[in-house]
Amino acid sequence: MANDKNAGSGKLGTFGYNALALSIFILLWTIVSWISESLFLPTPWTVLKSFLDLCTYGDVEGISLGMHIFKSTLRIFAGFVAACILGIPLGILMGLYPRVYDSTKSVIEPIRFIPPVAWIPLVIVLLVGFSRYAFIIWLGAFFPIFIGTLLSVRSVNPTHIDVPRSFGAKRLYIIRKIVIPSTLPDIFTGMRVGMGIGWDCIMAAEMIGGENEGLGVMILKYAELIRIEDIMVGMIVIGAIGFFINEIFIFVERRVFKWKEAIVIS
Amino acid sequence: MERELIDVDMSMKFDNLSVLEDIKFKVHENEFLVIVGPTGCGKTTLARLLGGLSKPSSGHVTIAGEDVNPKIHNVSFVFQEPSCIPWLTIWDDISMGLEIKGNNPQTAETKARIKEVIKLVGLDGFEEYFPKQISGGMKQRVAIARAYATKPDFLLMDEPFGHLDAQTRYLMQIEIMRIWEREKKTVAYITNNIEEAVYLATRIIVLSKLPARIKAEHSINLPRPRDLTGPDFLRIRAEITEQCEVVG
Amino acid sequence: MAGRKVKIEVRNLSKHFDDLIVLHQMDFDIYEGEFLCVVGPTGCGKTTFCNVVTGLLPITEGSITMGGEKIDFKKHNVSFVFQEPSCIPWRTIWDDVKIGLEIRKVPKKEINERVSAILDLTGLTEFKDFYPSQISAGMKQRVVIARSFVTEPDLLLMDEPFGQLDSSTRFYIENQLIKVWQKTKRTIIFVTHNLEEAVYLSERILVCTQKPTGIKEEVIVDLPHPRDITDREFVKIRNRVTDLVKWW
Amino acid sequence: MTNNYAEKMKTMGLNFFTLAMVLVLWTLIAYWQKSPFFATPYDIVLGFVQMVTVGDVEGYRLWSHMLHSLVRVSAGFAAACLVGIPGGLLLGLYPKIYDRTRILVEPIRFISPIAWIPMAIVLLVGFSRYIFVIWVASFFPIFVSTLWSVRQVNAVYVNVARVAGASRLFIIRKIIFPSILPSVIGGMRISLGISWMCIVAAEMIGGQMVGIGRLILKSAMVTRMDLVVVGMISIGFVGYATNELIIFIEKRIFRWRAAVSIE
Repeated sequence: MANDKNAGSGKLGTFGYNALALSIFILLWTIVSWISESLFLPTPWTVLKSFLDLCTYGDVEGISLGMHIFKSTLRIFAGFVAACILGIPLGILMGLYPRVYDSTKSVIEPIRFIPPVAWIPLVIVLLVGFSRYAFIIWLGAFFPIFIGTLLSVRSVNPTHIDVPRSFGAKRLYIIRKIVIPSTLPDIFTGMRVGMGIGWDCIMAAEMIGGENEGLGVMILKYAELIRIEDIMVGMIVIGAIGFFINEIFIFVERRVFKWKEAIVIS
Repeated sequence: MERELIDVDMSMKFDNLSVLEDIKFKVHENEFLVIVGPTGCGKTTLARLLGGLSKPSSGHVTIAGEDVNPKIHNVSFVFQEPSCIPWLTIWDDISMGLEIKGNNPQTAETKARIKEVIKLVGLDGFEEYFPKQISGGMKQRVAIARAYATKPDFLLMDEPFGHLDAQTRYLMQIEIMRIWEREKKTVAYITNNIEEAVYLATRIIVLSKLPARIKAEHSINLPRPRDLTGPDFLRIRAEITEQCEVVG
Repeated sequence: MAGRKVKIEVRNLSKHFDDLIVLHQMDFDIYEGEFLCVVGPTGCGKTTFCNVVTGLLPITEGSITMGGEKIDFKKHNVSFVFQEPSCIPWRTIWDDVKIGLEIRKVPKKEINERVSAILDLTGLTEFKDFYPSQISAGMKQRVVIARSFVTEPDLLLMDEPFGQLDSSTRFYIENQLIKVWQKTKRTIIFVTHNLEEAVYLSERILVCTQKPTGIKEEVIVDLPHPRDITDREFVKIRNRVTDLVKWW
Repeated sequence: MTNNYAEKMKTMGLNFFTLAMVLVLWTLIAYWQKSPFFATPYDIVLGFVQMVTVGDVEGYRLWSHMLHSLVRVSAGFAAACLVGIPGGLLLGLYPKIYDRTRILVEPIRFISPIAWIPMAIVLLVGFSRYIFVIWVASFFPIFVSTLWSVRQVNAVYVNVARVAGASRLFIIRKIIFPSILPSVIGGMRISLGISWMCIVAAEMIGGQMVGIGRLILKSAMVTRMDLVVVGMISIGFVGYATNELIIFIEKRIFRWRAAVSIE
């Protein structure tokens, strides 16, 4: 019992130390940048000011930060949903009929190893506007989801399949009641990984892709102007959105998969 | 002797590896048949054949003259591996067999049956728990309850307590005897534990090492509950131990 | 028993976890070269007892001394056989067995001699280059026994080492353990909840009470090895211990 | 055994068949389309020959692009291993340090490594730009997997050594290190995959005219679709080869994990 108390105070302590670490970091940052007075090392307060300016006045072309965020998330969302719609059923199907996958490996595997970012120039030539981005995200998110689902279907615990079989259950019943629930956590993990890669891809696609809106192109614009504080704002926003999306996944996983022994999160 | 329910006469090969050779026996109604054999002698293969989960490479396993098939016959299986479905609560897990057998899990009748078996194995109050929240012994109780719920004509248990520690195992043996004496069922129970076999069985079949053949058969007529240290018990146990080749 | 030299003195040993008293004023001696079994109900703090004796956990009260000195495994030569499988997966059997000698910086030549000798004695020589993933559970426990004896420990503690084995494998390994013990004459404390195992192995049994664990009684087992579980004297002692424990 | 062999041959045959079907279909569509944007497999072979013998529009040959990309990735990856593995080990052994300073490390993890490219362009020049981006990309998977696996070392193995009187250094060297190695290498494989993606992006944006990423982009600019595809296949191949290399090393080192059992 006293252990519990300890854990409680420990947690509070950890929180306190973290706050302390952050304060010291910001203080050091401020001092160093004041002393150096370098163009390349803005103070935290300059960064904050840039953030507020970006929100209210917009960037050099007058496009507000909100608009950039909106465009990026919209693209991500479209590509990601497409990847789920295709990747999950295909993964389940090919997991159930391993021979189909084994026989088409020669076509699927090479594509898997081409980084999705390498498709960007091809996509620029072949597609226009929104579809460019959606396609790249789709490509980036598809393989983790597809492969995650496929491997998971293949590794369903055989005893769990035998249980309904021993009662004489039909194939469809086994798929619905055993295969799908047991793969669901892995599908989710695949989705989380796919989302992460999709997020990397959208950055690259926006930097290369030609449009003026999107977080990726925004930070690249500021790189050309050598405005570090604005790049930092962009990166922090990117990190925050990535973190937020990841938290949503973890929240849903904890909720839906209460039955799991322990969810390893990293 | 009561009516013969199951007739076994078969051999099993995997590619060129012969696992079961000339296995020939009958199971009588309401009998508690225990099959013992050394580790790795193909006991699980035999269990799967008896439950209709796989087909023999030659010969037959029949119930009332028909090849055993879980889609037709009312057979239940208790697996050696922990078999609770992790994403189902105890209640849902137990209702699974009934649902497959065509009972609507929402009807009062089905619910009453589930309640009854949960009570039978002493799990009342744990209906809404997930497998990760209960102990190994309780998980095996769930598996037993699930098997009993469908009122099977034939109940197969493949080393159901192999993963439990000695004390839990002992308690579960008493439990399974209590349940069997209340709801007489035809049981085939497979184990490598000779003490357990002598404690439970009305009849014991001893298998040899791989490829497994039937080595001996014993009828056990000791009064129940059996005394693990009674002279007759120890004599039979020693005799069977002798017959079972001990493996390093 | 009285004439033997005392090896370890346990005086007034208590262990508390916050408010929970797990071990309560245990008082006993262990003789040189003795095979001592400690039995008690599941969950009575046997594992805590082992951890305290080896010094993995600190003592709340009392003392454990070997030759007048407090036990410290950097100084004394203590071996421990854990309840859970403890073969190190990335070491071959040979490398696993030699780990204790490696830690003590024994010269290479002597390591080779001692490891070969113990592998011979436990019948593992032909498996010396195997990894744990390639051998059976029974063999893994034999590796652990070899690993514990090879350092020629002043004290060997075994915490339910055979709990996870099936009965025929267990008998086989128990016989091997007795053989090794008779040859090396090490002092062994063997903790178990299996009474038959205790009577089969030991010279003396300490029967523990339910939590907080204390010592209820001491039973001398004065039978020659190898012992026969159906022998009348054996059954008598077993029943006596069972009466003392009355835990199932 | 014989059965298994026949099965393998059949799968291989089917694989050839699907691949051939895709190539034929591709050729047919390309001919039918007659578009400059749609290179036939034959064009790609010609493009490949050109890349090997003559080079791209600026005369850089394929091996030179590959070599540059490979050197950049290797340098950044090696730097990430050098910092990530000891760092993860240290913070895994002293979990309090990490728990108390998490707030400084964690947020950076969620910034996409590609978002560092503009920063690298501003702050660094030439080769170091690429190395920095690859370092950022591969550091976190290696660092985090090392850190977590140290925390999850099975206590029994540590106790085996402790009871025998082992020193702290012995436990780290002989127990902790081998036990975390599989996850560390797993983390390295993930890192490598991300690195190959980031190097392509970095090369496309980064300014130097050589590197596979650059080859793809500049060929696209002049609508040489055959060279674009040659570039894509090359990067896929290099990524595949390095991945296989790690798998090969894994199999070598981790023989003890073999699932083969004589039970």
